[in-house]
Amino acid sequence: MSDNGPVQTRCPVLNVRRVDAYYAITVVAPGIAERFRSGQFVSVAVGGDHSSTLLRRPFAIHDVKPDYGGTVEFLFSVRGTGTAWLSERRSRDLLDVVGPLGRPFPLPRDPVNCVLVGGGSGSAPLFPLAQSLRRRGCRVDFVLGAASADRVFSAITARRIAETAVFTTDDGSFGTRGRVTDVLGGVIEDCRSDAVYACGPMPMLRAVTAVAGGHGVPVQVAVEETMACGTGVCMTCVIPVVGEDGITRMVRSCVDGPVFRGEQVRFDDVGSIPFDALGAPGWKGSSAARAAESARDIA
Amino acid sequence: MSDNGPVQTRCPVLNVRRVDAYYAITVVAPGIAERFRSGQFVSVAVGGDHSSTLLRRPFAIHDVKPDYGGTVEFLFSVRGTGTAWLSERRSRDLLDVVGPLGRPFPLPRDPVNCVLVGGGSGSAPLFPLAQSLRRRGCRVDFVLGAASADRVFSAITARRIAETAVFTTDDGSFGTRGRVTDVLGGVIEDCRSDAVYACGPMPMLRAVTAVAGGHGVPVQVAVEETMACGTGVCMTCVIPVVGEDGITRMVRSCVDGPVFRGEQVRFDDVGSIPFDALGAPGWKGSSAARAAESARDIA
Amino acid sequence: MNTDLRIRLGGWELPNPVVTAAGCAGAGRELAQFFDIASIGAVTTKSVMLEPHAGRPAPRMAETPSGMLSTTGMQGPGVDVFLQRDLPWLLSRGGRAIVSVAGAGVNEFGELARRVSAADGVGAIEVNLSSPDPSDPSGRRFVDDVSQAAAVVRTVRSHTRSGMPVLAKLAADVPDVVELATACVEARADGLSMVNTVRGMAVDTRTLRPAVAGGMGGLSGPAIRPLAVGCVYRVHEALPDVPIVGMGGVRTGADVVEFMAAGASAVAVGTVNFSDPSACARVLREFTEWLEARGLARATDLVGAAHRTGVGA
Amino acid sequence: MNTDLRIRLGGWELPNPVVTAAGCAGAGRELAQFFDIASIGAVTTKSVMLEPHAGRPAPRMAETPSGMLSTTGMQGPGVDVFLQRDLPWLLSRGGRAIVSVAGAGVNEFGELARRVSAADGVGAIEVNLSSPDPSDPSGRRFVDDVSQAAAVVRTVRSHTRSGMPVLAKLAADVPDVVELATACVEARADGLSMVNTVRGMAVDTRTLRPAVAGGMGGLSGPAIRPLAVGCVYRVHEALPDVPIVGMGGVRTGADVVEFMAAGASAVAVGTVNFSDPSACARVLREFTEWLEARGLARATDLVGAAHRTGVGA
Ligand SMILES: Cc1cc2nc3c(=O)[nH]c(=O)nc-3n(C[C@H](O)[C@H](O)[C@H](O)COP(=O)(O)OP(=O)(O)OC[C@H]3O[C@@H](n4cnc5c(N)ncnc54)[C@H](O)[C@@H]3O)c2cc1C
Ligand SMILES: Cc1cc2nc3c(=O)[nH]c(=O)nc-3n(C[C@H](O)[C@H](O)[C@H](O)COP(=O)(O)OP(=O)(O)OC[C@H]3O[C@@H](n4cnc5c(N)ncnc54)[C@H](O)[C@@H]3O)c2cc1C
Ligand SMILES: Cc1cc2nc3c(=O)[nH]c(=O)nc-3n(C[C@H](O)[C@H](O)[C@H](O)COP(=O)(O)O)c2cc1C
Ligand SMILES: Cc1cc2nc3c(=O)[nH]c(=O)nc-3n(C[C@H](O)[C@H](O)[C@H](O)COP(=O)(O)O)c2cc1C
Ligand code: FES
Ligand code: FES
Repeated sequence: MSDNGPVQTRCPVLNVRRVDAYYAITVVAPGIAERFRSGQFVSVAVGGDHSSTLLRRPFAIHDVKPDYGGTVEFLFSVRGTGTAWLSERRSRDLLDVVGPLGRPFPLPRDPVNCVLVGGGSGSAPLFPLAQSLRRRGCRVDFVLGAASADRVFSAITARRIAETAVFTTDDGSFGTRGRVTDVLGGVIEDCRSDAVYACGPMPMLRAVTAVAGGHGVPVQVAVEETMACGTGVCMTCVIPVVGEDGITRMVRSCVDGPVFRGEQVRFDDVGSIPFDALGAPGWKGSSAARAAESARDIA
Repeated sequence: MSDNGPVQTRCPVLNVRRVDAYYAITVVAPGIAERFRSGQFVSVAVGGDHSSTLLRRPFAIHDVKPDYGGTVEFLFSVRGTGTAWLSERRSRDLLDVVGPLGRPFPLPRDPVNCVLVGGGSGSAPLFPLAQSLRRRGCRVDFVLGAASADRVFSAITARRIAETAVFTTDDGSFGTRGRVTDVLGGVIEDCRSDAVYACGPMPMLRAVTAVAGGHGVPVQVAVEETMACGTGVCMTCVIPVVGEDGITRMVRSCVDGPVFRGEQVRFDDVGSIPFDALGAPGWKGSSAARAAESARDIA
Repeated sequence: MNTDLRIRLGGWELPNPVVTAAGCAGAGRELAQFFDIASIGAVTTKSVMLEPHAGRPAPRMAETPSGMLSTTGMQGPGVDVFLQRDLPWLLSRGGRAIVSVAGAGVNEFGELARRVSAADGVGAIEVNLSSPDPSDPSGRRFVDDVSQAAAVVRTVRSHTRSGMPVLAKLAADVPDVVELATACVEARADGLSMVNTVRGMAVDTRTLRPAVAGGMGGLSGPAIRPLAVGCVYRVHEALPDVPIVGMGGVRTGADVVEFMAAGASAVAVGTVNFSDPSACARVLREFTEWLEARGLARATDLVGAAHRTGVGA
Repeated sequence: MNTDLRIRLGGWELPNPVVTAAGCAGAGRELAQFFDIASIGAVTTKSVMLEPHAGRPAPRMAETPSGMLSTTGMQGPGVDVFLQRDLPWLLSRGGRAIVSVAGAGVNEFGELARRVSAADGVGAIEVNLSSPDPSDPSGRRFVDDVSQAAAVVRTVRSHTRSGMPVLAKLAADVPDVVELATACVEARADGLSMVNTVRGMAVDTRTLRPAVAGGMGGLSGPAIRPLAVGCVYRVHEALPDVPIVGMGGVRTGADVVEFMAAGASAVAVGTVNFSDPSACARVLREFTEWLEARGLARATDLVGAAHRTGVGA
């Protein structure tokens, strides 16, 4: 119905691969591939038409290729019923996929230096981002962290694409023992980074935002909130974000995100309604704020 | 837990075949095969572990073979979600099957003449029955009916096993146009039948029972009531049956049946509680009836 | 065959019975990316309040067998923004609007009704009686008190311009849904929407904490369909002339048939919009095909069929 | 590790918390073909009435998303046959029995309690308050009237030999489950079983008639689990010292964890016995493995965990 909005398609599975602790599924989905920009995700129906698991599962798009008119790849680790079912798919099975969803990473206009920071499977969207940045002449450096060696994501690809790639694991089984934020400051210094991009769990994004802020470097984060719809209609995926106007709103991470400017996310208040958020119990709506609100997004 | 009771097993699918309007699934299930007697059925879980279709689907056992330690075959037509799912199974998939369930057909002690009457997929249990009867030296004749030619069940096998085989279809596309009961009386006369066995929809069983009764021949019917459990615990599959003691009880067609003596089934009252049934609102429990009840089945 | 899909809600005619459920389709804009929003009967918009509301803390949802639990807590921008930004967009695309209103207290409902019914292009007002009254700290819902519910309906009706249908949205988990429905109709509701989510809870077995913030949430989706169909059936039996918008777990065209046979004139798709963003269009297509296959000329002939014998059988 | 699975219902100790739900396991005989009936906590027997009852006409069941609707209408042979035929069989296999009783009117409950508690080997009596009172033609259930429900509990308690726990079986679809539970406890129930099936309906879209005879049926299975967990949570919050047998849609060991965390001391498997005849044994195994994986030494430590923070997390 729209040329750059998401589409819903039944796509054939091209293949399902194991990659260390992850599975990678590639589907033939030209409509999604042609619209894709890095940072966006797909949502996949799981369990078949008569499944008791009603909701779609969101996955970041890891790769898009022109084969067969356009393929889309996503990676996942088996976590619960939905990912277990997905791991059992075979070539030629059909998957009901909606995408691309969400706001992509904003790309710098100039060829600046970028650090890409990822945790576990949260690293997936950084790879197409790295390609886009490289095409614009940006320098790309990677910092990838995980619990253990087999959960470090595509180390080889990272080394190939990036100027430098630093790895951390909680158990020290690969790269530096510790967390991405233990090394991030050094990387920003060494690589004279102008921008940070990060994906992964909320506590990591918060720590990365703090480190980047400490170095005066802007940071874009891609969040992973629980999502019922992924298309913006259910209001279950909200997080508190400060707008350009200084007003905190509970915004939908699926359509207003998943990418946000790190310093705009009120990490300390995720999981609560900040008292000063628009429409919070304690909030006293000024007429200015209300006017701003109604002016917003009027198409 | 028991040597001749049913077992529950995850059995590999050996193959799925199309047979006219039907599908035939063969599973490897030695425990079920070795316990099987004709007239019994299996109940199959459909849709996988996270399916929203909770209940098992009952199917008559159509064939049992010694291959792979023991295989069991059942036939079905696609009717709703469960049978649609089953029709999509492939070799090596696992099915959760419980069986053999229900009371089998009683077999005559002497080598008598038997007519086997079936309607559509309801004919399935008659084939192993025919084999058993033949092994006892009985004469077997078939009367098989269906809506149309492609729904007549295993006509070739029937011709091979039986002395004679008569077919009827509603649309006349195969055999005689009409219903099994239009020809049954003639077959009973011609073949000097001593016993009738019938499976199929309730109205057919009722008509067959009437014809057999008119010819003074006993009839065994296998009913197909909606079943939630198939094992006797849910009490949803009951029909009114007159016991040897003359008392009507609402009995479970899964464990007290599915095979009953035709004249004991109160066909006119299926779908209601006859006023004189044990424990019906109008029923006045005589102490004799109650004593009979408590004596029943005391193990 | 030319099947007549039109249905009426009070004096308002809709081209077909498939509508969206409040809070499950925004104001139509997001789903319009997946199908033509003008093709379905109407869009019921997310309940709008007088002021902006930030809603409840996260986690706001958990998946349950054939359903989901949610607690969004009426998050929304308030009626001004709705009337200036969301409603005009929907109307500009040819959509028909049932505007759901939720007041903090009876008076706010009156004010909302006045403003909404004064706006151009609104087709009907739905009165959300089943979410907690934000002005009552105990978390009580209007439906928990029949006379309160009736008072709200009466207020909305008297502030709504005449001719515009007012639908009272009821819950299934009330002591007596027929009594509640009757009281709303006596308070001059033109129709009833039923049902809202059913209160329930899930525990996250990883954290051993309630899966949604605050503990209790609203259960929706196919899991609750039998509860919803039961309510529609009983209310239609008692009030056969009152149009009902049936909802609760609608997933397919056959589910629309089920609700209409139980007594609904229109049927709303809610949670399934989340799992299938083109669900409304698919459900309408499946429903139309069902009518054609059965040779039924008019969708309205189905309404209440389960109360009679032999309809279209 | 040696996990301690024992739990207590009043003064009665069970070896583990997994029991069967009334009406979903007969008196244990059929399921004993699939697992050792003595290995689970207890068998709750189908509600027994004073006289034989033929139950309701067919069709008695319909499948719904993640659930089923049923109306068996208390079919059974009456208490004499039960005590002479069914109970002795269960005890002979080492099974523990919770005997569910259903009276037509308050007095019959007293008589049933007297006879059942006089029989050898009964562990506890469960009072089925949530099925329609057969002596009331309106189809009202005892749970629909809190004082009636309390009267039944009081009568059963006074006719039951002292020391034998009396459990009141409640429904989810009542105006206020906490009020009902409190009244039953004040009437000296030693524990609560919750919840029974929830009233609902389905229409067969082939016949356009109600799918079960009589229209309304009882919804059970995983679909209702959030309703059941919500009731257990709220009642445990109000009455933390009262043991609860939780039930409604239990399918896996994780579901047992969910109910116990919400406040149940024991957890019953109902409808899932129909779809998986060895479910009780599997659920107990999965539950035990869960405890071991989390390193919890005692099952009872889980009870009410969702009301606290940081239990076993
Ligand atoms: C925008 C976005 C992008 C994501 N990208 C990836 C990716 O590229 N690779 C990957 O492995 N995972 C990714 N995730 C997480 C992924 O969606 C979950 O692992 C998955 O939904 C788990 O489903 P399940 O049925 O196996 O688990 P269950 O725990 O059985 O799921 C139950 C419910 O919880 C939700 N849920 C569970 N875990 C998460 C989670 N971590 N985040 C959000 N919702 C969750 C599910 O969607 C479902 O609704 C992403 C999540 C989001 C929001
Ligand atoms: C003892 C017995 C033996 C049977 N043997 C055979 C056989 O050999 N071949 C065959 O094709 N069919 C047989 N049936 C019927 C078969 O069980 C149904 O066709 C099947 O359950 C339909 O499932 P579904 O999910 O496709 O249909 P749906 O209509 O989606 O099923 C919904 C529910 O209704 C029940 N149901 C639907 N149709 C029937 C029916 N005709 N009888 C009983 N329950 C039904 C299902 O079990 C399920 O619980 C037998 C039934 C019984 C009781
Ligand atoms: C996330 C969510 C938000 C909802 N918001 C509203 C609302 O704002 N107003 C309202 O009347 N109902 C609301 N509902 C209830 C739905 O309109 C509907 O009545 C209910 O979900 C049952 O239908 P379903 O099972 O198809 O979802 C909401 C439901 C969900 C799941
Ligand atoms: C077919 C059937 C029969 C039942 N019979 C009884 C009964 O006799 N007494 C009773 O108290 N509950 C009865 N119940 C209710 C169950 O014990 C249980 O409370 C309810 O089904 C919820 O649990 P579940 O979802 O695990 O089935 C019955 C339920 C079903 C489905
Ligand atoms: S997931 Fe539904 S609004 Fe974001
Ligand atoms: S199907 Fe459950 S008792 Fe027969």
